[in-house]
Amino acid sequence: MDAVLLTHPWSVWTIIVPLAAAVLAFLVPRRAPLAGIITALSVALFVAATAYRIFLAGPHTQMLGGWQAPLGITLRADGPALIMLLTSGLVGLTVSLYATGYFTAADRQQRYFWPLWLLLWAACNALFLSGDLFNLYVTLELVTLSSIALAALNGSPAALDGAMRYLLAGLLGSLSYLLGVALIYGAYGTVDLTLLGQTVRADGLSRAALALMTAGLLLKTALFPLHFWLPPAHASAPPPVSALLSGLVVKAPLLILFRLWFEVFPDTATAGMAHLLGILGCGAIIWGSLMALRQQRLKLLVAYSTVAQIGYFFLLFPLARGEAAATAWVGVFLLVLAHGCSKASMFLVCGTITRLAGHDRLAGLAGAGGTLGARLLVFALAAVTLVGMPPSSGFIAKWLLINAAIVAGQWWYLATIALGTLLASGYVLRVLSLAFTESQSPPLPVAPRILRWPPLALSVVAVLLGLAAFHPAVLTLAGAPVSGIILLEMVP
Amino acid sequence: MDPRDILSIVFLLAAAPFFLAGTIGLLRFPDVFCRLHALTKADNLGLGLIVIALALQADTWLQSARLLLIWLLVMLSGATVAHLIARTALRAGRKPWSGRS
Amino acid sequence: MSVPLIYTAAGIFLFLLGTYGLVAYAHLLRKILAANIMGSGVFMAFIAVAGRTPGAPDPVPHAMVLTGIVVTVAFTSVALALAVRIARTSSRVHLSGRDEEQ
Amino acid sequence: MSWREALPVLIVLSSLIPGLIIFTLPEERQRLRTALNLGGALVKLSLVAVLFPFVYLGQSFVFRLPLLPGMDLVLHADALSLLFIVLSAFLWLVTTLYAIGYLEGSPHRSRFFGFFSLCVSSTTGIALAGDLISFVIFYEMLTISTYPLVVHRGTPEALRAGRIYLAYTLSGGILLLVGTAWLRVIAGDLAFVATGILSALDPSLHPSLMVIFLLLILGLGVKAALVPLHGWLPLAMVAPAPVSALLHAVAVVKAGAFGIMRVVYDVYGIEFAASLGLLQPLALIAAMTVIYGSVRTLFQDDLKRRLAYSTVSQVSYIALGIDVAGPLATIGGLVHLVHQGMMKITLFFCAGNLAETLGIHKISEMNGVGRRLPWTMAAFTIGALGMIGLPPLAGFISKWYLVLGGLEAEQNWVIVVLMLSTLLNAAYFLPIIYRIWFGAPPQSWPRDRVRADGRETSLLLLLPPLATGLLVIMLGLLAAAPFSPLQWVQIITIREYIP
Amino acid sequence: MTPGPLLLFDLLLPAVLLWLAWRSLTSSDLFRAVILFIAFNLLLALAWVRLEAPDVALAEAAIGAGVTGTLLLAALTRIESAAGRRLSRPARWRPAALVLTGTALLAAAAGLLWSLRLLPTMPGGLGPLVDRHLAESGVDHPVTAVLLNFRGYDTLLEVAVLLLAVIAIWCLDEAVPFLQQPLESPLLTGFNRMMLPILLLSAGYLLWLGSHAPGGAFQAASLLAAGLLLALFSGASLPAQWSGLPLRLLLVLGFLAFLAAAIIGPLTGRALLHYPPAWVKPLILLVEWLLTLSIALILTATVIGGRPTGSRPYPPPASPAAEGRQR
Repeated sequence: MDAVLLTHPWSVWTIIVPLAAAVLAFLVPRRAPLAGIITALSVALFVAATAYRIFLAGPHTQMLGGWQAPLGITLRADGPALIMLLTSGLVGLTVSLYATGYFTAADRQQRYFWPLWLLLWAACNALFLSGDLFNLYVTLELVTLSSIALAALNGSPAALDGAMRYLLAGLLGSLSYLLGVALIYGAYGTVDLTLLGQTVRADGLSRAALALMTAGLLLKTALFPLHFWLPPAHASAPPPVSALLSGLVVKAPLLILFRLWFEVFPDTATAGMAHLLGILGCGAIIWGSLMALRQQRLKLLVAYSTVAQIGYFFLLFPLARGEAAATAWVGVFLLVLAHGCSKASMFLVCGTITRLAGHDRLAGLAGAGGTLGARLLVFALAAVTLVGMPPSSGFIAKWLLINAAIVAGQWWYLATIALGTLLASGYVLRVLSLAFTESQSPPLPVAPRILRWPPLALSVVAVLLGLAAFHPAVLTLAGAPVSGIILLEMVP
Repeated sequence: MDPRDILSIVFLLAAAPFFLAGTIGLLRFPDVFCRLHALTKADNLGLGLIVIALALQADTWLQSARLLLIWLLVMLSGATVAHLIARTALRAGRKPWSGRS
Repeated sequence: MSVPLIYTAAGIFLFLLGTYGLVAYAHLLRKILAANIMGSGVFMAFIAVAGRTPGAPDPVPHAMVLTGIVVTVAFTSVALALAVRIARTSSRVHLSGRDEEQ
Repeated sequence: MSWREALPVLIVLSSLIPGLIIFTLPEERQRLRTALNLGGALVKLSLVAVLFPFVYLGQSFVFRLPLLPGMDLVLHADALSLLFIVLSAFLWLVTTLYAIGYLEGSPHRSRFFGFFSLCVSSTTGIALAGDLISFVIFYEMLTISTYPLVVHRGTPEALRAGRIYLAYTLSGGILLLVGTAWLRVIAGDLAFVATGILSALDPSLHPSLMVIFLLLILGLGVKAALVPLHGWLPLAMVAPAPVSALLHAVAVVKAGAFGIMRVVYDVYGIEFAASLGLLQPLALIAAMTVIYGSVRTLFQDDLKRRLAYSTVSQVSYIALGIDVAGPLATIGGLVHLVHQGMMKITLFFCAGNLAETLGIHKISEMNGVGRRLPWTMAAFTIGALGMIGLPPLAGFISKWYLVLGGLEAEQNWVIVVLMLSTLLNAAYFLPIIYRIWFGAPPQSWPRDRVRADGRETSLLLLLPPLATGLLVIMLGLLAAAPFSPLQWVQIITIREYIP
Repeated sequence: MTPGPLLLFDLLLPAVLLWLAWRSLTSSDLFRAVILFIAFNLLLALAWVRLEAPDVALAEAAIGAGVTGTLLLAALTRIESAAGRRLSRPARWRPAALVLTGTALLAAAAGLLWSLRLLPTMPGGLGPLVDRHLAESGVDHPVTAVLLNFRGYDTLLEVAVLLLAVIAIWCLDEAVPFLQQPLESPLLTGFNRMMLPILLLSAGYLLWLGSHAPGGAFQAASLLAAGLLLALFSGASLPAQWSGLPLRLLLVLGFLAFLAAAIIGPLTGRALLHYPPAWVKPLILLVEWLLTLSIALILTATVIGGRPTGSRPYPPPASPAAEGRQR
């Protein structure tokens, strides 16, 4: 039994199963929710098996078609990929459950939600596992196109507009990335990440390619000031879709960026380039939070909060140069996991609230004690992780980032993290205080269970992950391009 | 020089004026119908001459045959499309140019 | 200067020309055209930059560009469908202004 | 997991689990809710009782949950934690009883008691935290679990108070977090060890240690309401009376004071901190807070606000005792943690009874109220007199040791401060007492809930203040008895001063 | 490749391409812009030939010029019938923005061109490696070997992208005819009668060719799609009972077959897409044929531009003759 567990390529099934299920959901729309649930459970299972294998036997690769790189494509199940898969499994499972209740059979959206979402899921997992620059391009396109279709799902003018923005930004981004891949192939004759990591020279050409790919991916991750497309797209999509876009999809280009910067081009990127990304990250944290403080609609508030949180991920680039590399690396990956869970949960709660109240204007959402109050408290629970309050996973992540900033002596980033936390509490508080305000309106009906429990469960998981962060933290470094002690001490 | 090459050059040179005339016609003629007329000249005769020139250079008969097939297909579709365009224009109310505007 | 480099340079220029068009024009169809021109530029640079190998041309970039062309067509078709839908629902062929964004 | 590891966890869980269950209860399941609340409180008290003899004998109970490589969540029970935990466990029980009576029939009780239990769990965690990082974790949890209690009434005023409360405490929390992280980077493991862990560090780090001390004290000072970080406290008075009682007597304010204690004694070490010159400025700030709080108290007509400013001043006695380096001052400060808690909670219960039974919120309305509510006002009088420091009440004991400490440390200005403060205490409490007993009662109270059974108010509202009032007397009278807080504090002090 | 007698051509072709692209972007008439774009793509195919990439040239002509051109024209018609015909001009730029964008783009161009000098003079490339393993790949044409075997995973996902495009388009809207009525003319009828078999034949030929020479599934599929569209424009339509599950089944058939072939590997203890050596050839062939069919339908569906409504695509019933032709 153990032999199979430790040798079978479990991770490929996280790609294959959703792909097949997507086709089935397209063929037989009536059975799509069932296919979705079965897929969600099995993906969770396969992720767990992958985690177990990595835990016991370390990271592993798979040469697709039996062809060794550089001829073939390599799939890699390593620590960073695993954390992404965990995020994908948790968010995917929750959103799938929620979606069975959110979209009804009579709803045309259901017919297309399932195939699109399952394709998106397969694409995300494929991207996380890919070890090949060009294959990353293809998976990224699959991710983007399915996200666009999902963003436009409800067909409202705002959604169509947001989707169009998303699409054009996505095209610009992926073509820029592809031009970088072209230069790399021209220079080194391979697109395999591992091989490139061994051969890349730190010259102007590599820098040009890195700059092109980075620019494209920044656009796709929606880093400030290239975030313009994100809030409209995320805020006007149906809530389960928003949860996926914010919780999962923005992390896809992010992982590519991390792989490029730390694995392929560790010596090519200059400190100036890293700090540029770090400063843009700081800009995102502050700008996104300030915008979130100003929004009048709950979903827009959450969407701008995503803009802000993306900024934290980019602190990795300046902080991971030097001794604090492992600290920052683990911190950012845990933050990805924490943010994925909490943000998805927040969007799902938004969905339930919108369903109940018929709108998501903050001014009209007061509701102590009633149905809304309870939903708002779940929102607040998810926000505990988002803000980074203990004992949540967000706290552990933020703690590591603070440690990294101190070890690296980067006080500027430390101040931004602190300020960002306060601003985040500020916009969360705007929502939280509504939970305690007595509402004048007549009581609303109670939401069906399936719209209440999944987001609550996900926020609880996000909080409890803080107490169980030990193994994820260690696993994040399995096969990662950085290594070192996670919590460094600098006793002279 | 191989006589085949000479023949090819002759055909190519002969094709050039048709294309030139067709293009000038496309740009300068006054209405849709006249332009279509100019265009089909280039397609049919110009391309035909070029195909002949190239067919002479082909290594096998099969290649030559395929080249001729291309010419046939282009003529066929050219004629059909020209007809459709002209008819659409007529139905849209365009009057053929009568030399007076 | 070798021949592939000419085409590589042309590809880069096409890419930037497309970028300009994508950013500068408001009409959605034009933006989509521009994106396609960008794509062609990238593909040209890809083939040309990899086409400098001695002997037979390297088939791998050819296959990649084929994939790229197909992916771009898929994107184009969705983008056009989206543009048509926008035109049909709101009778405009450009993105909404900043004021409507909130 | 052995029972020795399990015990600290169980003590935290004994309030956490009932709290989580209470959240899911529908509003009308009052019996079950009460049973869970009281059951949890009793279980907690008995678990603490089990702990008692072992800690007295110097044995340790440690639980570790690895959070990251090189970082654990540590719960451990030492003498100091026991001091705080007994106080919080006992006052939780009393306050729960009181709250059940106070909130009878009001909406959102499941939510209230849920967060109430979370708040107590966090306080317990703070008491049991075995290192600075674990302390910070529970300290922040306390912040978020008290917010819902502060804004419980949902009025715009309450929401504003909640906003300001969070603004203060979260900012403080960030500073504390950064200070802790920084300290961890340069000092490694931050386990609380009597006599401190930092004195062995390289002298080149001393400037950093001083900055870190500042960060930590800023973070803790917010909750301890050190001037000028006290702005949130008077506003937070909009909360229901049991919340104010708990906030002032045990949970929030005391968490700050307790944290300062831990940092000074168990992280820096009292002697090392003194040698860095960190204590003198802190003592000055504490003294300033004592005086400032007392002066502000004089001008409050709102009863709860007067009590709030009094808290600002009284809690700084603890800080003062900590910072006047010397065993006797330490004893005074530590024992005041318990004594002030007991006195202040009595006063808040009584204020709550006034508001709940007669609708009285202002001191100017209290003329002759002693005749209407004799028992309540008797408890109030005991509490107030204790605050002034009248022998043989509890407050006298702490002030006495503080004075002795000042003398021992040859810091005579401390005595002046204490004298001045006592005068001010008398100036703001004695007139109230006079009004209560000798003022002429008005024609009618703002509202009067006359009870059919002829009692002045419901038993659940009356018994808690009487119990704590009685304890205020006992703590003073029996201060020399074995296992009295004073004796326990002396054990702690010996352990803190002798390596 | 070194500059030789063709240098003039090599300078002229990119220049013309750039000029066409520029004109296509700047001409204020969108129809003209699309036509110029199609011309641009056709010339691009010429460039591919010049760069010794015949497979790409075929794909460019068929997909880039043919399918994309049709898509653009169809969309243009629909957009103009929905939102009215209007000229498109560049957004009014503030001078600062214009200068900034222009400078940024020019700087990018300069930087990229300057970095090209660092390209290795004797690049490796994977050509030799592909040649070495060609015999094991099951096909004789290197590009097809890369597409369907060495990097078959890319192709699998690429087909997923195509399928996704159809789902996305169906999700967006119902099929809206962009012709007011089908094209009808005796000439067209005759043309179709002759053309459809030829297209079918050519598609088969291209597909067969793909295993050893330039050609293959995608190119063949676009020919097939052209035939389908031709029939469609002349008024043919899918019967209602076919537009449900059967149509969807045909659309996904190729992808499903590919997926099924792919998981033989993991189920038998090999890697994904690792075919048993004895089955390589038949498996690839089967997948390729089914892919061609599905991709042709997918491309057609993208041009139709919406989910099937279950009724005929044109308001007036098409002539029975046209319908009969399609079978």
